Amino acid sequence: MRASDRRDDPIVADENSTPFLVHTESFDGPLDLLLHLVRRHEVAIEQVPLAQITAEYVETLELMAELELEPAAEFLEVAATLMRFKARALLPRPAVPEDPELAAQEEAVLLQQLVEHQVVRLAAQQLRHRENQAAAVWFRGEVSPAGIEATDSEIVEADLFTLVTAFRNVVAGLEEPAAFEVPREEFSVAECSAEIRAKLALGVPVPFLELFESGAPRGKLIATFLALLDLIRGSMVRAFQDGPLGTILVFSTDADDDVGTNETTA
Amino acid sequence: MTESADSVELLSTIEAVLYAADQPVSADRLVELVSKACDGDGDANLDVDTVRSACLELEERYRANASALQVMEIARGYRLGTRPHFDAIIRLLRQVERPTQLSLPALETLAVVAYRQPTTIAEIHSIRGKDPGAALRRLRDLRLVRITGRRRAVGRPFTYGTTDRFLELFGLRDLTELPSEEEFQELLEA
Amino acid sequence: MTESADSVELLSTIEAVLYAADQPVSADRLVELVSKACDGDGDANLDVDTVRSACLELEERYRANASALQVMEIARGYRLGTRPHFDAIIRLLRQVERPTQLSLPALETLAVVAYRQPTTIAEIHSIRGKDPGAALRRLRDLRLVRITGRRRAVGRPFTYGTTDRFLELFGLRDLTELPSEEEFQELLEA
Repeated sequence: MRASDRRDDPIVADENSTPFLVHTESFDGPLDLLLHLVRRHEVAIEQVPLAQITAEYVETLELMAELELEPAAEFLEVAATLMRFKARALLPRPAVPEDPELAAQEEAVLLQQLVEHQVVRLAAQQLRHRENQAAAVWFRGEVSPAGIEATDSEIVEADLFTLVTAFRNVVAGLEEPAAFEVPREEFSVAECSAEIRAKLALGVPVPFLELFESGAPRGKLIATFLALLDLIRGSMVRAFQDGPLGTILVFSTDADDDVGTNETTA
Repeated sequence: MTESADSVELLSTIEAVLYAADQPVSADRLVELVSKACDGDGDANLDVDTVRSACLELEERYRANASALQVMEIARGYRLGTRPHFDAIIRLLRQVERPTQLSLPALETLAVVAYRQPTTIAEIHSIRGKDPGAALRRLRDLRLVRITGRRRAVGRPFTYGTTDRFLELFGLRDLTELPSEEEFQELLEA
Repeated sequence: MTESADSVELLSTIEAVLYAADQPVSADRLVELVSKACDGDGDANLDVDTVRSACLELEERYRANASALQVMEIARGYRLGTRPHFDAIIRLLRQVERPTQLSLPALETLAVVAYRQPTTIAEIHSIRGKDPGAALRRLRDLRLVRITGRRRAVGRPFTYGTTDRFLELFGLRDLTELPSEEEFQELLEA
């Protein structure tokens, strides 16, 4: 992937100027991206406009590569599959004749995977709910509770692709060339990370967009975004979205105040 | 001893055990413990059903007293814990922040294991669409998932399942308490 | 809120704190915690005497219910505990409680001992890449590992091996039944 030959990108993580890589393995997979795109179209999985989704999928991968997010091999496999579907749809008679049954089967498999993936996500939400309930119960002499933070069920945790898409809107507003140019200045991800944490220090959730200084150079914006992803990966910061197309709110997990919890302290 | 005195004694004996135990205690074990402790005097023919209803009665008593304690059924056993209402003050006492939750990918992987157990890495991979290695490692480190055996298939891959700690962490009596996959499907179609 | 509802709430709040605390909690500290948790609503002028009488009342309630629990005043603080009457059954419980699950480092150390026995701390250290002291101590506490002798080498270090309890716990007839080292490794890494 392009990311690998851009190791000398001037976005630096520390004094040693090592390239800053956010490992996506702890984030989401290609099915999450597909589901994310499908949801944005607000149609049932079976009615997905495949050509459009394919274009958006590839675009997102390119964006991820630009951000050095190194999409894993699985993303490329799904991309290849999507491209095949698209080619089939465009060409009434494929240059290489292929078994139409096999092709239909392949498509059905992917759709089935998507549906199944949706079920898994629902199941995960259900577990999260359970986890929150169980976390509020204490056992004798327990040093720290087994479980976990309470969050309002209306609010969903923002996934990687929601953040990437939101970030695309941040840079799309810039009057600069469309491609992500390697910025001249050096922007330290560590510094941006400190800035984000300072903004969140009050414990008040901050809208995603407000993390990005308006008028800042592209390199600064990218470094800020990478810093945010790393903070999320390290569980120091969490991002929530108010519904599938809602505002993204970012808050620090160090702070006591919580997004959307209306718990009264008895 | 009158029968009612006996039953009060059973209730508080169970209460003592649940208070002292640091994990859920099954009804079988409660029967065993109480029988051994009484040894001769008292009810020699204590059975599981009696113990079960005593646990319910104990919970009833707590509720009637508006006690901070509750008897819960977790991981196929009974456990004494506080009611969620008192979470805030205990946090103040313990001066702990809310613990971090499992990441979404880890939670999703856990969901797949919970519903498909015993399942293999390859199966999880195909459902999740990505390599579950990192998430599985984390889940195993947290002792939420364990190797349960091997599949009789090419390469004899390991199979994975959830642990009792999983049940405990999510406050589940057993796996049947998880909503069924059909329910989710219906939810999607609605 | 009526005064009696308030007082019931105070009782159970104190109960929650005493249940969750791992040491006696002073009346001062109880006042501080409850005031902080209520923060505005509820009794702003909670004083030590009110808390003291609430603790007595809680103990009264336990006694009236013939509960196994009691509120004790120790070391200038309040503490929840079981009544002496239930000592015997709690001792029984402690004997039969299943051992807590092994942590991954302990399990890995156990694997090294199982396959390399008799082995020394230095050997385990060099294989595991870290000091096995804590893990070994835990394994010895659990009687899964024992000292088997001394190595004829500089410093005459102790050698370690597994116990019969290890075999029992892992359902092995003897050491030849251990899975191959590769399998075990995979099991740990998978």
